[in-house]
Amino acid sequence: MKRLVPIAALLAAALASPAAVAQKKYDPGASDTEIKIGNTNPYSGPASAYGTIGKVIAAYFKMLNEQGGINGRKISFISYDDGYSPPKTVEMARKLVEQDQVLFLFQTLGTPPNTAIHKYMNMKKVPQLHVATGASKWNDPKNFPWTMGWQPNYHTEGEIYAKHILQTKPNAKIGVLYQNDDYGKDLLKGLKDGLGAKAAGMIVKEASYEVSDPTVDSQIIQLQGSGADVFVNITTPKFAAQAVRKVYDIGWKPVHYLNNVGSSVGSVLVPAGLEKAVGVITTEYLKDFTDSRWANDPAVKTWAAFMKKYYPEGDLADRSNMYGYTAAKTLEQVLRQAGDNLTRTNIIKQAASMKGYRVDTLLPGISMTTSDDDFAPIEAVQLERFNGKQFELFGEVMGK
Amino acid sequence: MLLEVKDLHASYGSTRVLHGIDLGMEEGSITALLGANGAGKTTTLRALCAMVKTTGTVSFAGQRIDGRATEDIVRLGIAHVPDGRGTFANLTTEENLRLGAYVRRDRHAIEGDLQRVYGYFPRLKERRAQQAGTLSGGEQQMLALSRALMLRPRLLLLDEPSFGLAPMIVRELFDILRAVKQAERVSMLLVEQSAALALDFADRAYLIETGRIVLSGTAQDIRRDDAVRRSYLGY
Amino acid sequence: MTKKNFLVSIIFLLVVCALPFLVSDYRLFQLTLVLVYAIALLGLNMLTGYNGQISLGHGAFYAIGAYCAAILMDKYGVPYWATIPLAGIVCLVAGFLFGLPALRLEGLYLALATFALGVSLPQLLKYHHLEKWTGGVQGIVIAKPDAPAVFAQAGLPLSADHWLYYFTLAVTITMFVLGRNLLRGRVGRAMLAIRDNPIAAQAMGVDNALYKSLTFGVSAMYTGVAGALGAIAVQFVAPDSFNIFLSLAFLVGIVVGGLASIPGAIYGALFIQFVPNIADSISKAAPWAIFGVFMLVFVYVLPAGVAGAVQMALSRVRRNPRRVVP
Amino acid sequence: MDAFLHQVFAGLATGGIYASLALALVMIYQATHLVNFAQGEMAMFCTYIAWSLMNAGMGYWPAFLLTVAFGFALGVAIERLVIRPVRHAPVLSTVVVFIALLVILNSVTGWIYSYTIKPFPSPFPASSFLGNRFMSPHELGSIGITFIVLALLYAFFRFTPLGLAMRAAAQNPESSRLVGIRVGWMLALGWGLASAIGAIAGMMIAPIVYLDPNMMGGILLYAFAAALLGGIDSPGGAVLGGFAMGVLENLLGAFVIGNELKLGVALVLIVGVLVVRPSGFFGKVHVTRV
Repeated sequence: MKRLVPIAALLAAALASPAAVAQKKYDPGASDTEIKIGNTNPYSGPASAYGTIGKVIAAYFKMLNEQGGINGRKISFISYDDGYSPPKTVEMARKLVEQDQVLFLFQTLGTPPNTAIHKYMNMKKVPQLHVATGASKWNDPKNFPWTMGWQPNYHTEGEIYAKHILQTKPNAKIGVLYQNDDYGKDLLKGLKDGLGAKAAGMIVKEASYEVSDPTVDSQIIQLQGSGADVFVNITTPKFAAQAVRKVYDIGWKPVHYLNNVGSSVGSVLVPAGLEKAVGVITTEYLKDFTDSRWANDPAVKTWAAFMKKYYPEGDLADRSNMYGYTAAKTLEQVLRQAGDNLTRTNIIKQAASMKGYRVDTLLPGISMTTSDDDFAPIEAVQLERFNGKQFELFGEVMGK
Repeated sequence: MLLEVKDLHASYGSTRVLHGIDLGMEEGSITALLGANGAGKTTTLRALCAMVKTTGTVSFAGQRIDGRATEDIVRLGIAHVPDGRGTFANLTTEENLRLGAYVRRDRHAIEGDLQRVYGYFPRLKERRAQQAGTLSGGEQQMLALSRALMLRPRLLLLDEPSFGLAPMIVRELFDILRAVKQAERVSMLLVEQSAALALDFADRAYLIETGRIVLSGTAQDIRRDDAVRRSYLGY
Repeated sequence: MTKKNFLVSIIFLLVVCALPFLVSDYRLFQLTLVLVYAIALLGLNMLTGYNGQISLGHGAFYAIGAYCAAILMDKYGVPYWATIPLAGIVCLVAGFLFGLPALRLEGLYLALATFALGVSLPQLLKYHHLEKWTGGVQGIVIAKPDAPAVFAQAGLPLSADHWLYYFTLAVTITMFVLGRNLLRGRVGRAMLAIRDNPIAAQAMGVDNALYKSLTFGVSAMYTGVAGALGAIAVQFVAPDSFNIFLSLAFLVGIVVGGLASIPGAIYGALFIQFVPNIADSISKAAPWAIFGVFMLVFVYVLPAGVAGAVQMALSRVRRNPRRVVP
Repeated sequence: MDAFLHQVFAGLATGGIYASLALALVMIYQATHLVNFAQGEMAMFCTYIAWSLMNAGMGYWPAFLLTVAFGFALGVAIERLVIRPVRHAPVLSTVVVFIALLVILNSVTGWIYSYTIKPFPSPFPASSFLGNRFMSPHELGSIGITFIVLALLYAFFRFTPLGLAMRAAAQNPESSRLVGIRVGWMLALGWGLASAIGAIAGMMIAPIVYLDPNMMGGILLYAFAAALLGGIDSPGGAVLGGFAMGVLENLLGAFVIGNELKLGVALVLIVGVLVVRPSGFFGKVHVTRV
């Protein structure tokens, strides 16, 4: 009897697919001609570097609308600036939900801003879809059924580095440099959980830095001084480039794990000096435009063409633009799956029934899978090593 | 006629202080401007240097100067020793003096003038590297006068040099002013409260009351005038 | 308070009380934030406008107040209304203690000391030894209070937003009335005297040191109370909510609103709450730049701040040109 | 011991960064008696101009000189167009104008040049005699340039009549007019020089921290502290203050209280120093007769 249940589930899923639902059902924010989608993004303030994500998503929907929208409905993407300040995020989210009456929020950016509206969105039963943050707490369907993450979370990334260190260098002495905020500490916690009981013994030195520090040179020297022979580098692009350069300049030769956020070839390794980054290991799930390996990859070419046409002032070397584009394509799939049943419950249901869906800008072998108790679309990443010119994949896809 | 003032009005914001005064000075003359407190003596000097809003005409050595900025008027050779002495407190005494010669083209002559001024006021030489703010009232008055002399002015405007000084210091100051009068061939417009002091120094005088010139003439005529004697000379 | 003034403030009060039923909940939330900022700006105005001590770090006291409320509610289950006075007292003490060393600092040096406080406090909140209380980088999520049952029985069901608005309104009114009496009375005159001529004030028997540190304490108390109210309204506190730009926004608020003026705090609060939204609606390219341009325009057009302009307009209307507070 | 030396030299390197910007802050203070919050963003903006010139093919030194000239012009323009209109308003209005300038320059630069970091060339050859194990040639070279600028500045204020006039104009505008100084233009000159020094500082800092719109954000605070620590009206004091800040911050971070509280403790020390010596170590104590 046990074998039958999964087949039944499969049949039900098939039935629930678009073809079966004939009549149109709408929630506020959806109509025959329009789907209203809300977003908050830091266009101003200290995190305005990430403002480009909101802009590239808006450009993608502009293209989508020119191509006839989704099932004949135009996307109206309403995005507000919250300056990465939680009180302003709450205000803007309430304006989107209560005044603009959007169908759902999409790619709201930053862990503190999203935490501020976490309870509110679930109380209002409005989906907080594919939040643009890597914290691990967004994958909690039991308590927060209306909130869903998207990118691989920092905690998993930390675990993967720990797993690889244990496999390759079991008695390593690890030095960690991390940014003193939720992103930095989440990844560090993942590393420690991955190392398990051996964490205390293996990690010889942890050095944190503030975004307002001019350089991380002092921290790098402290880590070298601690005798570490493995360096886990949890930094954002500017500090990643400084760290890669300083490690090379002071003649320290650890096994260098550089986190995904700061591992773009064009905007981190080039400024640091490619020869100084040889041997750096990172995890990746997106194709990096600035990595020559993807030079003539069709998906990357279409992305570049899209950027030139719809978002010309966007910087092709900025990873955020590939990130936003891929997230927008994911949402397009969810909306197509929802068809004419544009209720908020159905949107979440469709988002939570991804079966190995692939966007072509994801690395080969990486796909999105979600279910009723797994609200983390992308959980697999690929380990890569930099050979002085480009990253080379090695080992198999890690994670779910 | 070195200085000619016709129908000069001046006001601070909306309150009018000078109500159309007329004034004239020949080259080389020493003229005193007498009057009680608040009569408009200081305002007159400030009006000449465009430090206050004015209407009416002021001409110096034949040129109209009433529309010009203070800095340009100074360049014509008019030096002003302001009330309160205008000392640059945080600069040294010598720096104050060098500023006096800021606009002069003949840079080489400045060193010579510096020594000449130290000649008049040896005390300033002792204090040359000291912060001007720490000088005594008398010393700051000497500094203000010396700074004005560093410009080698054609007309020297003196605003109550005796203000706040002990009588002995005032006598010393006026003796030096007499020496300057001979040596420098400079005309002076002296604003003073103590009429006696001013009248025996100047050769001509004007009396101003509530913003109007009420009396003018040679120093002797003014001293003999009964009204002046009673209200300003006190005998 | 002339009879006419009294009438005007009564009408103003009625309008303000009726608001919840005229506007949407979202707009009400914005107005609640305006009230919160108004209290903080009144506090800063006391210190900088009335007493002349420039503070570039008042966001720190706002944060201390917010964290007091959040920790008391989250860890010790203190009812929300009780956290307001407690936060006020904590900040009064914090302000007074910070005021003491500040006594020896004038103008720029005090500005730097407070700027340093404003910059280093968020880092302190993330310190791992304090994580047990402050929740470290994750911050603290707190519940929004519901309207007390008595209203529901009285047949007047108030939503949480309505109740929060009225609660904040009540606190704001008490703080403003207290402030007005303080500033209009002897203490206010002493503060102004210290600002305009500290040496003369001292010569006339004003104990500068005591007044200056007391002003610092009271100003911090006001800002702390505002922080507590803000935390309850937003239901979340995190180090990122209190960065240095919050302190700079407060300074912009009192200057644009009008220095040394009580209504100025309200105008300033409206400015820092709504102008960024307007800037955002104008363009996504560089909304911060537009906010900057708004700041420049307000400072040029209204050198004495909005309150100064209103006072000038009123006095011209009443034809008795009252002294415009600088 | 080696680690200690490393930290001290790294501290001198970052200290050099603070010192160069602190010099610009002191310069603007001497001309205007105000500390300009937007000084960092002005320096950053000028550095982007240099980057654009070099991107368009211009050599390093021509671009360097052109940028310094641009910086001077920018400073004069800001004084004439933005600062003069508020010269009669209360002092805090000017502080708000500075904040507005900071926000505008940061946001506009981010919009034009995007936020991805850009490498910035260094005038010093990579492996010259200057470099040693502890400091890169550029770090040593930029400290050298900072001292050259300091010397020029010292000479300018000490020996040129223009420098003396500028100090006089800032202190006593009315008396300055009475000796013929065009006070308005002195302010513009002060802003121009400060902005030019800022541009030099920017071009020295960018190769170390990489060029991005938020490059100067954190540095401004330390430069502000360095200037006041050394004495806000003494260029030499500001430079020494900068180095003290850099070394102090590193040693505290590495050996005493760890990196988490480095910022807070460094600043508490500053306030402590100021409480003891309100006008900084080398600042002239101003005696005013009441």
